[in-house]
Amino acid sequence: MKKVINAPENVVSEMLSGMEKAHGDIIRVVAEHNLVVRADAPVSGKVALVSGGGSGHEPTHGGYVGAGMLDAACAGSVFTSPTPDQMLEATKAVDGGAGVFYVVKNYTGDVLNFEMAGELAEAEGIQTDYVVVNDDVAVEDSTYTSGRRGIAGTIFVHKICGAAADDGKDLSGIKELAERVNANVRTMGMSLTSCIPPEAGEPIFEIADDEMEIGMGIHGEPGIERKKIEPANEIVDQLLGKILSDNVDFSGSEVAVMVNGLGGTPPMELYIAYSHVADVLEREGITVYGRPYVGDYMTSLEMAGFSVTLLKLDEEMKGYLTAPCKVAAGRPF
Amino acid sequence: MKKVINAPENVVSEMLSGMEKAHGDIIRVVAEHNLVVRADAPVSGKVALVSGGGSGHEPTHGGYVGAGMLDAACAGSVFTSPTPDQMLEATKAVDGGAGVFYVVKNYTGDVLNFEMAGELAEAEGIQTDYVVVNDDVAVEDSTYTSGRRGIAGTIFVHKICGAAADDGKDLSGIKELAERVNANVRTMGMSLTSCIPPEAGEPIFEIADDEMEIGMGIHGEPGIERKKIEPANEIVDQLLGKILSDNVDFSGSEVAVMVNGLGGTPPMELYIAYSHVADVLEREGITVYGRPYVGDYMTSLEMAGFSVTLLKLDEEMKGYLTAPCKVAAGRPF
Amino acid sequence: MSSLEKTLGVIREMARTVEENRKTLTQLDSAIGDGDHGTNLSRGFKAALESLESSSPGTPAEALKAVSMAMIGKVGGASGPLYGTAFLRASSSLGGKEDLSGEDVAAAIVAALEGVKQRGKAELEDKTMVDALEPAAEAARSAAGEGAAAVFRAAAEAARKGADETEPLVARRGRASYLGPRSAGHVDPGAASTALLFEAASRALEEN
Amino acid sequence: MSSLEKTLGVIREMARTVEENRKTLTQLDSAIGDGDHGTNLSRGFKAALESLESSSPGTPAEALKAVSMAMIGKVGGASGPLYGTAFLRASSSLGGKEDLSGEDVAAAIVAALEGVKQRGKAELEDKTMVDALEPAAEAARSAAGEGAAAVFRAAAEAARKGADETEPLVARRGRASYLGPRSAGHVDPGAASTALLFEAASRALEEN
Ligand SMILES: Nc1ncnc2c1ncn2[C@@H]1O[C@H](COP(=O)(O)OP(=O)(O)O)[C@@H](O)[C@H]1O
Ligand SMILES: Nc1ncnc2c1ncn2[C@@H]1O[C@H](COP(=O)(O)OP(=O)(O)O)[C@@H](O)[C@H]1O
Ligand SMILES: [Mg+2]
Ligand SMILES: [Mg+2]
Ligand SMILES: [Mg+2]
Ligand SMILES: [Mg+2]
Repeated sequence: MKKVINAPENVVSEMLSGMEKAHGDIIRVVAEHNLVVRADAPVSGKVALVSGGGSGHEPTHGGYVGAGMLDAACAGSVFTSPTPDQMLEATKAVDGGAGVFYVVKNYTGDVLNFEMAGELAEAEGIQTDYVVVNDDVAVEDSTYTSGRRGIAGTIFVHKICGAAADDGKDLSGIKELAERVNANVRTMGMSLTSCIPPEAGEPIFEIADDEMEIGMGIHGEPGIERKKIEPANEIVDQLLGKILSDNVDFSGSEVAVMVNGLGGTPPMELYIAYSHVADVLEREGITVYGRPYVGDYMTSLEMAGFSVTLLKLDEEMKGYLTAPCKVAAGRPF
Repeated sequence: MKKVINAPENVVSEMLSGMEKAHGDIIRVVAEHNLVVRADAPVSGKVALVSGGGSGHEPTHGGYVGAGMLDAACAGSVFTSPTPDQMLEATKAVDGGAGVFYVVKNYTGDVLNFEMAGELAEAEGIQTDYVVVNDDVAVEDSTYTSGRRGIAGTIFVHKICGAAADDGKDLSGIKELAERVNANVRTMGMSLTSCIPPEAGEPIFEIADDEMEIGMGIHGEPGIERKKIEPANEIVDQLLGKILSDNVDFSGSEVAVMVNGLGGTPPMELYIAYSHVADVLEREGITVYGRPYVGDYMTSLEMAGFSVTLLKLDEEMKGYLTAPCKVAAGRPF
Repeated sequence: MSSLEKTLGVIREMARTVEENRKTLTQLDSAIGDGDHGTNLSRGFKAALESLESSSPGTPAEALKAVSMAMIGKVGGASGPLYGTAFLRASSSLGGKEDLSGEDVAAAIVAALEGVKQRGKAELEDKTMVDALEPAAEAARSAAGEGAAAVFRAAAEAARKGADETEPLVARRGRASYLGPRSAGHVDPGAASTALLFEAASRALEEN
Repeated sequence: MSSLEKTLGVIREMARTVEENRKTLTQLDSAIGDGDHGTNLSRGFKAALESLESSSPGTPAEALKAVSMAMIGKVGGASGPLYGTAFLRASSSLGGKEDLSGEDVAAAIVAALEGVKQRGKAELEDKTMVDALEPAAEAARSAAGEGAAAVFRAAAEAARKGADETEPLVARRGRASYLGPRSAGHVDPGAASTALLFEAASRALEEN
């Protein structure tokens, strides 16, 4: 294992410390609970948005905390959901009296821990609600299973609901909007390599030099299919094919698009993939709204690979998607 | 070699095509010459900034084209300087009558090609000038050699001179400012892994699983020293030690700071490194001005590693550094 | 030896066993999950031991409550709230009792099972810890009349068998469910850790 | 066979040789540079052949000019402008001549050397292509009276020796100079390619 770290057990706290030193104008860090909190929290009268999940997906979620997006992010250990205690502390730190809304990715761990946190918060008199994001079309949906994973599409929930909360929408309005975004967002990913969680010290899986995993998650969970690596355009065709044949009718609509790098894939390759994504969408009569998101938005440490996300937009979503915000994941320019 | 590409020989043109489709509001691409040009070029009466270099360093340089930064970027083959023809075409595409300024990184190839381009442009009646950026303190400086490399500090030249050109500074003023930035910026890098240029198909060098290269360039050129990997803080101490003991006196000054990832290093590790950079600077009485640049700004494909850059600022530089700009390397938020 | 001392002995043996099997559990989780189950439980049991040091519980229920809080507060993931709920329900079922009968122990295990099923909504053959815990609870109930040691012995045997039998199953709950048919052919890490914990408990009581 | 045909034969053999040695040159460049020298020259010579196809040059100088333009226009890197300048100066030195003597060829090689040194500012023992080209030019001058084939034969031998002798040197120009002392112990890729090009030229003339 080769990493720029000091000690595997300290990666999360040292990373948060670095984020706080770099972005003190946007966020503050609550070190005892591994929380990233909006610098000016709590914002009185505003619904507060809290997300969180395992670490190792940076800039998700701490990078999305700030005016116009999240009020707090709870950082778990690498690839491990944070705990209800953390979530409760985050809830208390950001509650501005209008309730707290949790953006939860659909993993058993995340869901169970946020549920417990919600129970604890309600016991302390703070109103909470939540959405469980499950945008990953790689996994078949079924009520008899844990359902689909939440992956990169979650960023759109952060952005749109964050802007809506800033705009004064109340808790039930945020919930309705979040469910609507979730119902209209679909993602699918693939990977070329595994990654090494610092504490494990070894790759999560082995993969041959000419193989890829299709339908990859973001924690090194195996995908749904392993096969020989193919040209970028064919990979994109498969990911988009699965997204477009799912139960959201994208045809003729305006969409937000994300080509998300998993950490180890250079921008060159993401743009090569985006080039074909744009061609397929044009052929299908689907219009890309605004600026596409091409870059590393939700990563798996140093894993090579990418995902494609489409969000079918309505007028309200468009306004919130393009509203200004100020978060650490943005660039100084 | 595992990459999300279609064919090694097409990576540059397909990448540029993807960039154009994604960022048509900011840039246009001249496909015949692999140029990225500001969408509204030429801007009449403004000094135009042109940079360029081998591809594989994205978002450098095409990602920095746009209002307030570069007017054009010439994309060479991977890790190979572009040619005088390309540079001449870029020069003609962006010349707004006030002259064209080349930001050149100090590599024999880049310097020779830009020199030839300048001669060709002058022959066509376009006034040109240039700066050769050489911020890499890993390499000893000497007039009997090719001198120091230009690496991540170049981004600060783009940003500051880009804003100055927008502000109406003339060609000789830009030249003076560029030389001043270059004289006050110092960088040093390290790497943990090699990278694979698509056409070569193999790693540029082999490196053991417990080794690192100190003083790494951005093209897979070996660094100045190979040794056993060390904790992040010790690595930062070495890079900063070399920077601070060089001939720019940073003590008591305000600096712009960049912790630049080489492509394969996750944000987590960059923030762990930044955390210690901030501590060392504080101890040395050096103040970080504005927002530090922590992320992938000048990469080497998928190489793991990072560099640290310090720029000693004066009042004029500060104003231009924080002036607004709109480039593809920015985020939609 | 008091029931409190025995309970503490059981917890310590569980912690030791988790540490010893950390890598194995993580490897099982790498095959069909995200490779952290061993690390997760190890973090939880370390915190549990620390908490027991500093809090000096007065009853078996208090000791189990401390473990539960450590699991909920320090583990995260799916297994944190699930094992946390298991220990919490076991603790509640014991109430203020100081001397535990075989019946008490069996009832605590049954309560743990109910808590896990309620939280996680998994059923038998979903390829989760329930596949070890449910047979363990049944065996515990059958052996309830033979004393605590016999209850844990029976539970451990049943849990191990249940864990082994997860191997051919296709997961329907938890992270492994995302693999679909590819999850078959591997033992579920949570079922494996449940078996290890019962074996540890049984060992701790035999030794006394 | 006319001098033009011979020149075209030389260029084609150079292109073939570069293709054959692409990997080797790239590997030399990987050791002390950025691993693209073989790819760079291959791209240049392919473009040169295409340009010669489409332009049908009337004199040796025109053929060399086409090679020069391909190098400058398609190679990039350090070697593009340097080899481009070399071929350009060689072309200029020949002017409109149709029949080339040994003296003409030697003068062209000397002109190429001067162009490279002027552009790149490298001196002997800086560990660059100059270390092959300068001895080649001297040998060419000495053999000028013996005809073109002899000139290239002498140049090739001297270039190969010069290239081999770059191995122990510490680079002072080009990308390898960033390595400092670590650049010693490897042959310079540009010197190696210069030797290969002269050997190709010599071979092309012997064969006729
Ligand atoms: N819904 C559920 N009900 C019961 N057990 C579950 C459920 N979901 C997951 N598990 C158990 O949790 C184990 C995984 O735990 P762990 O790896 O620590 O958490 P995570 O999956 O969040 O990384 C699985 O092997 C399974 O036994
Ligand atoms: N200043 C110089 N003068 C002469 N030759 C040089 C000079 N700089 C570099 N070279 C030659 O160029 C070769 C490298 O060419 P190439 O790999 O194609 O370009 P780059 O170094 O830009 O990648 C070196 O091996 C060396 O022989
Ligand atoms: Mg986990
Ligand atoms: Mg090169
Ligand atoms: Mg797990
Ligand atoms: Mg090279």
